[in-house]
Amino acid sequence: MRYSAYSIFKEALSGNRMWKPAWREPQPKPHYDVIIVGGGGHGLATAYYLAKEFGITNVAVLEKGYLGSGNVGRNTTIIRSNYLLEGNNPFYEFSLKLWEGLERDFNYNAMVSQRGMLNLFHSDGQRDAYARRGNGMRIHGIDAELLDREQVRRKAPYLNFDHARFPIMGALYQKRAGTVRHDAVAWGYGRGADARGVDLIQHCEVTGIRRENGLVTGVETTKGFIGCNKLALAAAGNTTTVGRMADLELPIESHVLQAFVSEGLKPVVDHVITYGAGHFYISQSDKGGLVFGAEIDFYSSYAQRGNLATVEHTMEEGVSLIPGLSRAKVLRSWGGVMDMSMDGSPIIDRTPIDNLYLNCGWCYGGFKATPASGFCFAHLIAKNETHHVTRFMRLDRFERGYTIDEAGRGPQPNLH
Amino acid sequence: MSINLLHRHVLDDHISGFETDTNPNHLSIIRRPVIFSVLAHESRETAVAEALWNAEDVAPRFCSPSEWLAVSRTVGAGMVADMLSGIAGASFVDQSDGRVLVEISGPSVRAILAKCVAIDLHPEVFEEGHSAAMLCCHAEANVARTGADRFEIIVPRSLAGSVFEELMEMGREHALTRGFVD
Amino acid sequence: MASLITCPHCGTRPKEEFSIRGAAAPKRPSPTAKDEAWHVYVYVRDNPKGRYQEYWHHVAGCRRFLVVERDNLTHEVFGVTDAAEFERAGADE
Amino acid sequence: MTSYRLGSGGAINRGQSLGFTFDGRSYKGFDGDTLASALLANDQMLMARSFKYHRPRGVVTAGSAEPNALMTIGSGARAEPNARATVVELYNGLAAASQNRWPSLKHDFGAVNDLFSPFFGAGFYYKTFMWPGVLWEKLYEPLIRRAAGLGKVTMLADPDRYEKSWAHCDLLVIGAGPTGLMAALAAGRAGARVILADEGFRFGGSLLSESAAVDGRPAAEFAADIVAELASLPNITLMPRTTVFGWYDDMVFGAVERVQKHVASPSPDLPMERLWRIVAKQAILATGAEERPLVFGGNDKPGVMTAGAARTYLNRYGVAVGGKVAVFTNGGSGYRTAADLLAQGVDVTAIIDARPQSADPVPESVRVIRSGSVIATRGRHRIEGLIVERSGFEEVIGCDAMAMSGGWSPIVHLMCQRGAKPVWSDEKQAFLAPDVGGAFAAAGSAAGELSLGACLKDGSAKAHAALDALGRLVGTLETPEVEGEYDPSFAPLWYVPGARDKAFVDFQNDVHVGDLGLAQREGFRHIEHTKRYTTAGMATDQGKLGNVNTAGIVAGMRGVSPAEIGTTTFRPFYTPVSFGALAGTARAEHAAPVRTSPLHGWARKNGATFVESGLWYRSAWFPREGEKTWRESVDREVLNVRAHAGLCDVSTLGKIEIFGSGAAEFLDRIYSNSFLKLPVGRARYGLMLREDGIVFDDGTVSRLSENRYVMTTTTAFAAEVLAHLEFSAQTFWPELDVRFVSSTDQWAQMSLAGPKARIIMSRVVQDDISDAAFPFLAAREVMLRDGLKARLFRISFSGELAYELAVPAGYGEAVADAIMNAGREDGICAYGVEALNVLRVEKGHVTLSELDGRTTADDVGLGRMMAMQKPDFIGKRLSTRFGLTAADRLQLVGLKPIEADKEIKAGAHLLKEGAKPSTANDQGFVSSACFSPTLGHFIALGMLKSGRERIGERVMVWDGLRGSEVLAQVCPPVFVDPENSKLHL
Repeated sequence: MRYSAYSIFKEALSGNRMWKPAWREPQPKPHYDVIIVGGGGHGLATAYYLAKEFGITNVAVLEKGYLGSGNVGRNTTIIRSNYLLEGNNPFYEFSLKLWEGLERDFNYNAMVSQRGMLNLFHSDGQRDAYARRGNGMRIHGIDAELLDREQVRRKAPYLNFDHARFPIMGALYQKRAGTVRHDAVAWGYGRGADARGVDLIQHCEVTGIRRENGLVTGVETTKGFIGCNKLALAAAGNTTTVGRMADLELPIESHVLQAFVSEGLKPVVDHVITYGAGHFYISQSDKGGLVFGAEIDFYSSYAQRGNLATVEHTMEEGVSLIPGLSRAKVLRSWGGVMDMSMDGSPIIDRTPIDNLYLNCGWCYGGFKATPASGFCFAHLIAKNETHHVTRFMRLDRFERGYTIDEAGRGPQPNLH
Repeated sequence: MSINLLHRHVLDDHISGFETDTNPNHLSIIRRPVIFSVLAHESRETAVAEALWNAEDVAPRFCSPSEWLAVSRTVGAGMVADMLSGIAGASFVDQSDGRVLVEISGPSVRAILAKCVAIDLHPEVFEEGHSAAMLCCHAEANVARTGADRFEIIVPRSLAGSVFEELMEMGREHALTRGFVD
Repeated sequence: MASLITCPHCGTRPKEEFSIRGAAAPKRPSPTAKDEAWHVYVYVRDNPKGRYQEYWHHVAGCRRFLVVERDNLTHEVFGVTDAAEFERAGADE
Repeated sequence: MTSYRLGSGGAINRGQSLGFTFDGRSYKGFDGDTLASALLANDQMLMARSFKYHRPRGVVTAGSAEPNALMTIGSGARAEPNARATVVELYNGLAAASQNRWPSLKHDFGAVNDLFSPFFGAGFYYKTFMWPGVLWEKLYEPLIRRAAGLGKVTMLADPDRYEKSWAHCDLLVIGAGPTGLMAALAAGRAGARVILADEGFRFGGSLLSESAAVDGRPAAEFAADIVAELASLPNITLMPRTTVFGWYDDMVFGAVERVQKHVASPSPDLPMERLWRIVAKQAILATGAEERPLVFGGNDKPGVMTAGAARTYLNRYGVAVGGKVAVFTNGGSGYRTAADLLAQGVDVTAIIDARPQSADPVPESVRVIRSGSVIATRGRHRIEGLIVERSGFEEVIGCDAMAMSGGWSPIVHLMCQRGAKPVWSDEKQAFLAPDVGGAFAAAGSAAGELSLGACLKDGSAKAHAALDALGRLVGTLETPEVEGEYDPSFAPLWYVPGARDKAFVDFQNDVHVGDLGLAQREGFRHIEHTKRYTTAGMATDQGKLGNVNTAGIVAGMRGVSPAEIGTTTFRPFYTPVSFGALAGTARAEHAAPVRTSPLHGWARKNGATFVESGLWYRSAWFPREGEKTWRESVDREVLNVRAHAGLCDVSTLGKIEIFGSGAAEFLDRIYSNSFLKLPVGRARYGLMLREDGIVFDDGTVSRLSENRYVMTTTTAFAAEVLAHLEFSAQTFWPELDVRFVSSTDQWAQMSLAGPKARIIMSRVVQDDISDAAFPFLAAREVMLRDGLKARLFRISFSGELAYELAVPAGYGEAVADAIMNAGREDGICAYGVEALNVLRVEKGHVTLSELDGRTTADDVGLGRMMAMQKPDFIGKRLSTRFGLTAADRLQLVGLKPIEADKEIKAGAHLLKEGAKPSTANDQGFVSSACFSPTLGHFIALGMLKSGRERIGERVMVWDGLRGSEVLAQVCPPVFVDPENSKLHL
């Protein structure tokens, strides 16, 4: 069923009784060409592009909860391609380009809103680092501007310009960055994949990976054994758990990142803003909630909830950056489990097992990567060949000494 | 040889105007305490601790199983150093200029400090004579209970201004006053 | 856990006093160990769901490294040991 | 007159009248009123507009679950949006304003949305606004955004103070209703340290709204007596106006106390709000139960509220919510409400009972319609009547208010915040608190006990269980006598069929039963999907009233038990908490502590401009009269240092004292270069790596005696280096005898640099510091002429003859003054970190701009510092990996503009001359750049692919970001005195 203004009009006149389910609820088939473990953003996007771009439709996505129950439904919805390193930049720009045409592509309004992102800087050193980053973006054809303090003030006059402990000196600005309605991304990809024949199987947990002669033959699940020719893991924070079923040794540690939303407020924050003197970032949703977050909680965790000290720290940074927030109220906090990699960058690669493919290490930047991650992972699975924008995102880069260390913090995952 | 240089206390910059009368809740800044870091080497921890607790004119403050602060308000650094050099297995360094010592006392002192430190200050939990390293007003501090309603706080010099301002701010609703003690 | 850690030297303290270094299980290999052992030590993490040993540095307290053994799903703490003691116990095994 | 103030009664102080305004109109209320009760007393039922359809709304509750009556309180910088009028304590001069309406609450243009609601069903926006693409951001989204939100946030700086505090107790009791009071009393009498917190401003909870008697007294009086006893016990802390909003690990509870929200003129000595982190050994959840609204057509009309709310307004505030009240119920609460209203002389037009029969006592003269269904309501800005359907017949019943009761849902929110899900009880027809272990227990109606007597008893019982766990159990269980109690039981009724108008489940977000049905049809069947698709439960009340009904209705649609549907996840915050309270004092200039150098005063006296550097303030440059730009000052300082001498504050460098017989070995393993043979009295530059072979930090180590060293670190990494040393010593090599302690704060350290440095220093230091007696890299204790012991190091960052002098911090200013005096005739100046930076770039020294966490020692030309012959040092093994030794790595080079007047800026990238800008052609970047006053042109350090073999090559310094391209020559990174002749003067 195609969605359009007309369809809404027509259905409304018949009492909205004729809308069809967004996806089927199929029973698993005994065998698929490709099984994707993880029905989050990346898994669903992978299925969608496998079907749409590579013609592989005999695909199942296995999700232990409901579709989009992982980080795609609990992030702060930011999209951007303002990365520093060659290993990341082309990939995230590819992703941003896919975002730009996504909604018409999958016929679902995910409210892609390129409202611009301001990465504030507060010292000469930070300015130089952002200049290096901005030039790295520009040299790749990505939009970037370096704004001075007054230019920032014109865009966001409510920031703390007059009584700041760490005064704002300027910002790196990416106009094409912005936000997307996160759930809609999962739903749009899921609906698009389903329409192309992909089986989305919810409440189906993978409990084992069956191998014969060094190859994967299928997965044990809570709904029984399901066979496959190729197995693709897109399990984010649970990557290690699933990977262990195939004896993968991974450079991943799971951490919890909290996110927050305020009560609904009339629009005040037009951009996505990051605080350079801390980790705070904020945007405002189309519904009026301020959506924001800051640091991870720093300890290993699979619990989707965080701790009060981190909550307080986030608010301290928030009020320091935007004094006017003081009397606004935060409504809800939640936590997501992040697959922190040892260099802060993702892995999209083959594994030592020939028909097992790996997509992980998204740290807390996975949402913006969803389209490109899905596309490139599908490319890898379909053609058995790395897509050129992911050529640095290799699993063996740690052994070879080719880490992609955006933050320059070395092999301590909670510092990325 | 005597020193002919002017010694400045970092909080001199933070106290301006007239000294007011002392209220029941009061914060005293000790102007020139002697404070040494004392470190015990491997397997000498107990012996060093014992020696510190038996030393005259010096109040030991617990930092870790192998580290203490030796504090004195009565004798000079030279005498403390002499005493410390007599303890086998101990290394030490003068930190008198690197730490600031304040004492806070009064009927509301626990309510004030509850806004500054996380530990339970109930007298059955943090008893008189106890000391420990902890965060106090966002700074790494050593806090000791020196009386029922009296605590001693030692903080790094560079952060002392911030800590002092925050202590005074937290004491505002209890009319906390402050002043130097020479 | 997460909110309070009972330091064996300082007593119960809030998370803010600690800095978390990461997994305590990996042991630094000998200088002559194979490349693979060094790679695994620096980069590979067991990352189990459940019981976990992690280094917490009591930076605002005794400045000792502690090994906190806890459940990373429920956040229940089973024990906190001084790291030197932990290493010694490990070496004895 | 519809709603009005009764002539007597209620827990209000009629002697104290309070004036307030709503939407600019003046009203009067009493001390003890909430804003909502005062508005109702003034017959102002219309209080708000809903979010999506802008439907007119009044109050539904008398408490913190209120979804409708949200207002902005106060004005200017004190304006608080989205305050719930039902919990806002009235004060004199309170100014409230309605939200989300234009031009006025009564005539709201946005109400047109309601007419088009068939097109605005759940998730409609996902299905449209996609064509053409450009219009989403240009047209549709701006329109949607304009409609977004409810209240306006001021965006002005908050004039008030906020604080945070810790509290510790044996037992935390959350909620001071009948259950909580009894629990606190039992524990208090047993001598336990108890904290009793309640979100309201008056303790007593439902006892304040209760018409029954307890222990022979009116319930409110009974409550007051207990509160008085609790207040007299020293081991009890009473915390009114305090909402426990979150339960975190290890029995830490987050709470917010509204210290002065109810005060007309806040005191500057008190905070506006105070955040509490309460550490409890045991806790009791005594939060009560929420009355469920009934879901029927037109159930959102102003005047329709829960029966309990109507009772609270009546009994606690002395306000009749209407002159003619209709009751719609499926349990005893409706009957009790009718009786209470009648007792106060309010007309009850009918009790519509959804059940065919019940044992509830029917008040005299009230008509009961059994098996009745309300299918629609009449009226616009206030209910004027309702349509009842029974056995196919319809009847209109007049009323100006309506009390509804759909049963009770225990308030289990806090207990479900740490992963445990509430448990459905068929018997109680409610979701009950999960078992979360012994330390935290639900009691009273929060535990599903609905009757007052059971709550009083359960409060005592749960306190006794907690005392037992604490080892403090004394005394016997007390159970007060209740007289005139009603039966609060009810029959389940999730949805009243036959609705003629929308039947809302989520009032604020305008989610109605039709939306829930649509979500099921479209496959959004998991309750989380239903929530996210319809937005049910996502409003500011987080579904406190609606979520259980949603689960029940979805269960009904799917033909399963609510147990199978479950609830969505409960998360902090129980009710919204202000950013201000959570931020506390950490804001504005106090966002982070300030670290000041012992030479701060000296620098200030010399006119320094300061710059933040981590928590420190460092002197950046020292402008003199006539200097218009910072560059003028910095150029002068640099030239002055190179020609004469300058004094710079370097106290912020980390300083670590190292002791022990194993120290030499330890340092040898920590640094990549060798330290075993460092002689006593000498300093050495050292490079520390991370275990992955990348440079971590650099600094110097000086050997003061055989087993005694002092290390310096960079300012930025001082804390991390100390932690790194501690980690290595404690976990890798506990057998080495080595101890450390930071002495960063003990020393005022200053660098005296320039050709005149020795002459000047010798006027201050007694010791012989001639080149022979105190050569380059000498380091030892010296005596100043003023009698002070100090440490002197002959080390240089600037490339000049230089000394670093460390003196006890308290003497820093005096010694710096003495040096300035001693150097006056030789032209000394003060210089700051900007000049220091220029000096080091000229000399080719690297800083964190080059050591950015991705560079190896070899990358920055320090390959010689990798003592690979050592058996082990941190970072050795992984430093030889292919990628870290590849020939095409970025290497440190110098860059000089071909045209001498061109500027090079840090952050520019490097391209081969003539190459097009592209990622493939990217050859590196400029890490540091400055104008060199010594050379008279810009110079830069850069990281260039295979840079060292490209000396002499020309590269394009490409700065597309700032629109400049400058051709530069690659040169060695040392621009000044490459022979180091100045160091050895």
